[in-house]
Amino acid sequence: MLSVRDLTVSLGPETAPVDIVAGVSFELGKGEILGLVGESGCGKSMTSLAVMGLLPQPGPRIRAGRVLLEGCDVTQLQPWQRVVAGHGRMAMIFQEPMTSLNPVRRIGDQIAEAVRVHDRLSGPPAIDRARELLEQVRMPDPAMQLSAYPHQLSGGQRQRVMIAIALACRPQVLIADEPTTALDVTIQVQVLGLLRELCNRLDMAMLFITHDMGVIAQLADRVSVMYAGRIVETAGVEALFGRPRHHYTRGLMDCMPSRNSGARRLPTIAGQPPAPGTVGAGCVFASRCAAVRETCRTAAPPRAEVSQGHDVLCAFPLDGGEPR
Amino acid sequence: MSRDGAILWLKPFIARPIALLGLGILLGTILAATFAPWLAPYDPYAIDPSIRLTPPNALHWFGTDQFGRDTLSRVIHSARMALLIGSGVVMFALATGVPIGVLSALFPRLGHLLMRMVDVLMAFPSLLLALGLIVVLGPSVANAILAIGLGYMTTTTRIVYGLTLRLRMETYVEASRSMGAGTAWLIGKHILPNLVSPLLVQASFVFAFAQLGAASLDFLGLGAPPEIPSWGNMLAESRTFITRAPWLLFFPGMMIVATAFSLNLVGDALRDRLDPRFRQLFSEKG
Amino acid sequence: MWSYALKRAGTTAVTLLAASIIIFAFIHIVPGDPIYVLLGDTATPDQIDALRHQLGLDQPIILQYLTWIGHVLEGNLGRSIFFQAPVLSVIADGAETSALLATMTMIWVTLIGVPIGMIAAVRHGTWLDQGLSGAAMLMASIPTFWVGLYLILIFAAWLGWFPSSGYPSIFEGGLVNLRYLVLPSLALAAPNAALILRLTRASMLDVSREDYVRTARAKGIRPWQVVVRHILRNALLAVVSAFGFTFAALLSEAVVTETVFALPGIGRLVVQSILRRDYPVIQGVILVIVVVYLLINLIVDLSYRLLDPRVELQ
Amino acid sequence: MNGNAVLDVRDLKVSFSVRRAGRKYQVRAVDGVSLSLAEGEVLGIVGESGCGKTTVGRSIVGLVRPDSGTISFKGTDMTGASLRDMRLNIRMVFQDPYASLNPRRTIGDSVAEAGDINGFFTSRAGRSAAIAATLTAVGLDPSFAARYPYELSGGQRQRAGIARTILPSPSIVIADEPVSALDVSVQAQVLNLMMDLREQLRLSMLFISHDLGVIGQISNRVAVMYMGRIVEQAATRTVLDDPRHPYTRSLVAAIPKPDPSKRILGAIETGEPPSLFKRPRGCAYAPRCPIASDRCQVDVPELRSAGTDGRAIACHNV
Amino acid sequence: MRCDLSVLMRGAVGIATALFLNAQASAATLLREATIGEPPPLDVMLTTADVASVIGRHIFETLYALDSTYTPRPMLAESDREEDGGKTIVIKLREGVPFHNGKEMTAKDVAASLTRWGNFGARGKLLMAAATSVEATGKYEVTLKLSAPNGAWKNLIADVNGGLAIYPEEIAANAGNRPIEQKDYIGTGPYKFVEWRPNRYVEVEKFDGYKPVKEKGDGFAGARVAIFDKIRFIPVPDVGTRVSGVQAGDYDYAEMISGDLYESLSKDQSVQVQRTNAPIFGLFFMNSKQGILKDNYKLRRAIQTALDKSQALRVAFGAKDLWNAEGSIFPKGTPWYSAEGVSGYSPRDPKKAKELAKEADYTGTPIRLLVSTNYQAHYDEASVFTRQLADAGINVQMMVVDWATLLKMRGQPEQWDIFVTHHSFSPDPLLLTFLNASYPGWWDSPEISSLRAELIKSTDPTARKSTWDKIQSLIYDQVPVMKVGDAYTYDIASPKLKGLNPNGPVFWNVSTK
Repeated sequence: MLSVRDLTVSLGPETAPVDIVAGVSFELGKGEILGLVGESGCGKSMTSLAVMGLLPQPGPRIRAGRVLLEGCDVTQLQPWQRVVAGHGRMAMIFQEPMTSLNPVRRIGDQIAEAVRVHDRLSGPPAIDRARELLEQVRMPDPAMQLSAYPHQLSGGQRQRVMIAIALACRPQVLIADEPTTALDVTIQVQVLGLLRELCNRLDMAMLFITHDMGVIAQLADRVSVMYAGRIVETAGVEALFGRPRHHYTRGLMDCMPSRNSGARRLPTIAGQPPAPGTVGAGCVFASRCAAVRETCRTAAPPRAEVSQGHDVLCAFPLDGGEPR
Repeated sequence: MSRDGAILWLKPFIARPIALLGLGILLGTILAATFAPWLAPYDPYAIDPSIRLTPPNALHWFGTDQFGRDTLSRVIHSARMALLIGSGVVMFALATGVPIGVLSALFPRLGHLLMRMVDVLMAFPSLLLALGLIVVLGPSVANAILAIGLGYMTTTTRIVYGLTLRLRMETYVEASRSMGAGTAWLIGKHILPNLVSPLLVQASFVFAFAQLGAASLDFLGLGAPPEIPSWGNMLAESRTFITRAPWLLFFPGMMIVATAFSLNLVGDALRDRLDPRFRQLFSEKG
Repeated sequence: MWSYALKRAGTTAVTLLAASIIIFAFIHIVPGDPIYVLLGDTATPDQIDALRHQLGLDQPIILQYLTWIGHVLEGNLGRSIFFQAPVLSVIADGAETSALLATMTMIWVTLIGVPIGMIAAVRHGTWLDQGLSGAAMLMASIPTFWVGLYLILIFAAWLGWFPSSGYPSIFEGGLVNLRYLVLPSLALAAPNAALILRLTRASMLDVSREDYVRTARAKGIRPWQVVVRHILRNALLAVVSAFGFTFAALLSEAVVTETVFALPGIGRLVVQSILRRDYPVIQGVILVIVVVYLLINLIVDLSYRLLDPRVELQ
Repeated sequence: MNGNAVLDVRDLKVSFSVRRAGRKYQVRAVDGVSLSLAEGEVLGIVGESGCGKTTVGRSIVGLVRPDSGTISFKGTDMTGASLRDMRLNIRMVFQDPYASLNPRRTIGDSVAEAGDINGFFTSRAGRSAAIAATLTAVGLDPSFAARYPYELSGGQRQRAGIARTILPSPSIVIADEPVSALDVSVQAQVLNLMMDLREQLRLSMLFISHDLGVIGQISNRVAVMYMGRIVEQAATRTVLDDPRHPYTRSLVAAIPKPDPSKRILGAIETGEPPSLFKRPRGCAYAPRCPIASDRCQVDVPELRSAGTDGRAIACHNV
Repeated sequence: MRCDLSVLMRGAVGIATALFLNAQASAATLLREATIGEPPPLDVMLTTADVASVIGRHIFETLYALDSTYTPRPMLAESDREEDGGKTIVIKLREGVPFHNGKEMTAKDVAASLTRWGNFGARGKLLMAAATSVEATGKYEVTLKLSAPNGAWKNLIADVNGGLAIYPEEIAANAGNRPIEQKDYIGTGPYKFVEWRPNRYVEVEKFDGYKPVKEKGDGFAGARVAIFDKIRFIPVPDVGTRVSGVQAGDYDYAEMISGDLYESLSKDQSVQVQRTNAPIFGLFFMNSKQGILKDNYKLRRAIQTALDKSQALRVAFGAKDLWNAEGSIFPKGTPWYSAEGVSGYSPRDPKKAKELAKEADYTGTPIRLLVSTNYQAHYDEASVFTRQLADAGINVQMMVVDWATLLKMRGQPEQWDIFVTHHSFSPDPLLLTFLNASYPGWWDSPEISSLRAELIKSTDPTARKSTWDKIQSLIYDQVPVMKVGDAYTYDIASPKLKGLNPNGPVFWNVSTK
């Protein structure tokens, strides 16, 4: 469905590029939910924007790699160009439902706008379709809300509208960039439930980006962990949470308070991620890794498939024997 | 300010050649004003009716005016008046606007009253306000500064008020308050230091527009006394000669434009330096 | 909405009242005396006293204010000492010129400022944008009267395309007389168009960085649709309020322009009345300008609220 | 409540006037909250955005003027008093490590600020030494004293923010979401630091957070707030393992557990969040509550003691 | 809504059409004159402002008018005779002269006008202070009785500027000291007042009932024939604008053009240059009432000795054709020309000035020079003199104010030591402002008092001339004023106009080629 290969996104001049996303590859199958997890600054949002063709101008650019949607290269195309080229079946929802909707236009118009492009409908049929989409995202009283303005809705409702807009694109792939981070937990659980249900029902693939391991565990089928612009581990969700093989993934899970509640002290990962552009030849995690060895600092680690569908970017992965 | 801070301030200028040009013109003006007696080829007051209204030539690069005075020398000496008026207006605007704005924001009741008064003053278009004041006080350099400054006092007050209201809500100010800091502490340690950079931006714009305001007053004969060389006075004196001697209007006018333009450029660059978005371009958000 | 409008109108009225006191107070501490101007150099003290009494200038100042403001409320701004005519009619005579000049200037400002600002924003970062922005900055740094003098020199004296000065009413010469206002309005428009240009550009750039613009792009609509439907409208909201401000500011900026072009507008009226110490006219003109200024601000404020649905209408 | 309470808040009410569309609304942010903090105890306050938990903390440090109620420190009422002396005893850690440090002041100046304001330092040398010691205590190198906030990472800033609250050492720290802006790995470091300091300095702490995981980690006791009121209060374990109030239940249930084998999505119903402008007449939670009865629509339930370990619940139906 | 719009559109088109048609309709001949500014009320009796009298003399007329040599000739008067050794003046009026309101002018109108002028007129006191009675002694005969003869009476009433304009009786009698209102702008002149639109224009229109005198037009005297149907006096304060306006054809005539443009305009095909034949002269008044210059004739002479007036004249007036460094108060060619004392006029001798100042015990105290910028020439002269005086060690401080402020300040003797103004050509010494002891400057030394009395009393031209010689000599001795020099103003006009008047802007007898 969606295949991303060696995607590299860079800032700065052509002559001395700073890679903020370095050689990211992943595959997304039909109806599959791939979680992309990482801490702030690891490049996960840039990856999603690059895949969607929405990198801000001027700013970062795709320096290398390809984005293939159903086998077609859409790497350098913006969404409208994809629509024109017939590869527009991809949509995206964002972190801040508050600011992601145009404050001076009605909900219905904003949905219908996407309907017009993707369904070639206009006038009342487009509005009908918009209402239908609001129903699909479980918006209470959808007919009324068509004429509402974003500020009249609650945060959860706004995110539902965002999802409706995304659905209007009839996407095969939905990219969700931290869509619930700004929401309260009780609302988050509703939105996450809705997203999973829609994926199932519409047979839609989803790339779900978050920093929250809990959310990933609840939602994803497969998980990729990102660190300093690279995917360091990819696995099925059960395998990843059951037997993390990368030291970073393991560290990340260990330091979650809810996993350790009541413990006297939380395990931590020492230090902080390297700034983009300061990465040397060795492993990006070397400076923080508890099990670092000399070769880690000098040679880039290989990507190793430690088990079926479980890749690790580490020269000395944790052994998979002991489940956590 | 630390050395790094100084580099940060210079960054927007280095990044933009046109801003550097502005800085250059500004420095040139300051130098001209400082060293006017040495730079000017002639006494700017020396009258010689026998060579009046000569076009630019090798002896008088900018020509001479109706008194036979050397225009170049007068243009150079006028830089003093430009800087005097500009800095005077800026100082007046800051000296009045900052206390009023800060206190208004910190003491809402007082602030309500003061800001209403500022509103009333703002209802007078600034040039009208300046004219009225000049007529009351009589034309002089000090009064021109006061009259133009009053218009910018209101805008400065508004800006300071808005900034202080925002600063007051800043977490570090709240943190300070939560530790028992008094008003004087808050103003001295938190609010004023953080007003410095936006006020620097405001000051450069005020400086720029004060040039234009002063020129207008001079032109209407209500600014600096006409015997003092200033670009506005030179324009006012020679406007009748526009067909006979167009160069007389050209050079002083160009100087006003250049000064105002350079200050605007500098202000613009500083504002971009302040604008967080400018820097956000270089740091990725999660 | 109506309650808000009423409230805003109320504060406007209070501001106006305060402004009227300032106007009155300012004018009456002016040195120089209309009597001298009126009677000329040879007036005797007796003549002066008699005329002063006759004009009510010998009464206590508070009484003069109350008399004045009372008449103002009745729509009577007094009589011009100089013209021997009602102030209102003197102002009305200048109002046509000033209003047309301001309108024409605003048309230039809009036609030049907004589209070019848009182009600069859309071509953000290119040499075209830098050129246009730099030119705008330069325009904003030029004194209007200087532009005016050179416009006269070039287009009136040398080329003869437009009249150099004056303005006969369109009610006397027809719309062709608008040609008298072309040069002055251009001179006046130059810095203001530059400011609007910069504002439009900045505002469009601000908006184009908004998340909802990204949302719109993600929908797959075309770039020009993104600009028109999502950026422009939101950006123009900010420009609209600047328009009101500019329009009102024009009335006073016109003081210099009207002087240069010898236009019979209220800007020049105020300068000349100051020179003649014609108190009633000065008071009247400033009051009228302040009223117009406040009214325009009120209208802009209210229309802004109508345009922006974030402010709930009740 | 408790005789040995260092902090005792009684029936605190705070409201704000909010302007909307030219109208003024009175919004009750805190509607009768009582709580007490024992010496050395960490009390967690948990709740979703807008529930008033931050306002409680801000009232205690004097940033917000309460409408009514009392706040006493070691038996002395502080409401409306001159607060100079109290200020060194009760200190606050703020959420945003980027906003809580003045960008124009050095870390050292920020850390020493409480002492500077209150005339704590007697000599320059003593001040420098105290700053260095405090920075070391929070795990920062003393050389950080001369740096500016923009030179620090988020975790370092929050350490500096904590350092500021422990020089000179207070009795009570109010921590308002101190780790929610931090990445997980950094969050753990900061939580560890806070736990260490609490022990070393024998601090009492009011820990405000929306994250039950974090609360569970650090606090002894938890108070759950909903729309300005405490709806349930008990020892931490009790609340997390056996929530009683229907709101607490849905809150606990909604936490995404980092365990793919325990998926809850679609299994729980949590209802729409309340509007601050339309407060229900009865129990504020009634419109979302699965077990609401008629009484709940009209009658506001009081917080009443339920059970042995100090548990209290405000619900008619449990 | 759509329907409303179309109605609106149609309305707009209608208005536009009407406006364009209107533009073509104005076929009557119109002369547009650019004046230096907005005039004060056109009550020419009260005001001495030139702007007002330029317009006023088209509307109002005087009993006598000055010809091109500035000799009074009968205008509304037919003839006159003096009785009682000059103490009684009997003036016979022309018959059948109508006012603009249709009424015929009679002796009653003249008597009422004379009375008002005597009481309130700007220059009325000069003659009428000595009047004992004014009577209409016939329908067309007025008799004025004086307590003492006045040799200058005819000159005093011949100019409309602050002078004896003849108003209808009821208007003159009722107006008092208040300027007459616009509806009362009724005179006997060849043009009648139409409307005044403030800051726009004053418009006058041909008076069909006008009765010219028989003599040929000469200066202001003689037959006045209105050829243009209408004249508009348009205030254009900026001189550059006035010039380019005439060049561009927006105005037909523009007053008071700056001297520096004279040469280029003289060569310019698109305009014709009209130089006046009577010079004006700049005056620096010394404060004789108070301050450092009071009775300090030596210091005053020191000041005058330091000056080179031709420099100032050149700066202020430009082209050599336009000025004349003339020490005689009255220009050459006039009966009052005198060479007495003129050696002190412009010596430019800083050394001698220094000595004189030293003798006068001058120690560098600042001398306050009050000057306005409204008249560029005043300011130019003051600037040059200040510089020249500085070279002679005399410390002059310019106080630059606007004209209105100057008028007020000059009345307060403590405010200034010297002030700058100018004087227009006057046909008789008695009309000179500095001979008036109540005029700011307040020159009233015993010497001038007696000479002045002599000048008034005497009616014999030769005796009066010799008195004037003594006065001019005294002026260079006591220096109550310093004359800067004679300056000829000039106007420009469209090359199409012919019949322009060298006495000043006057548009009767003016036509297009």
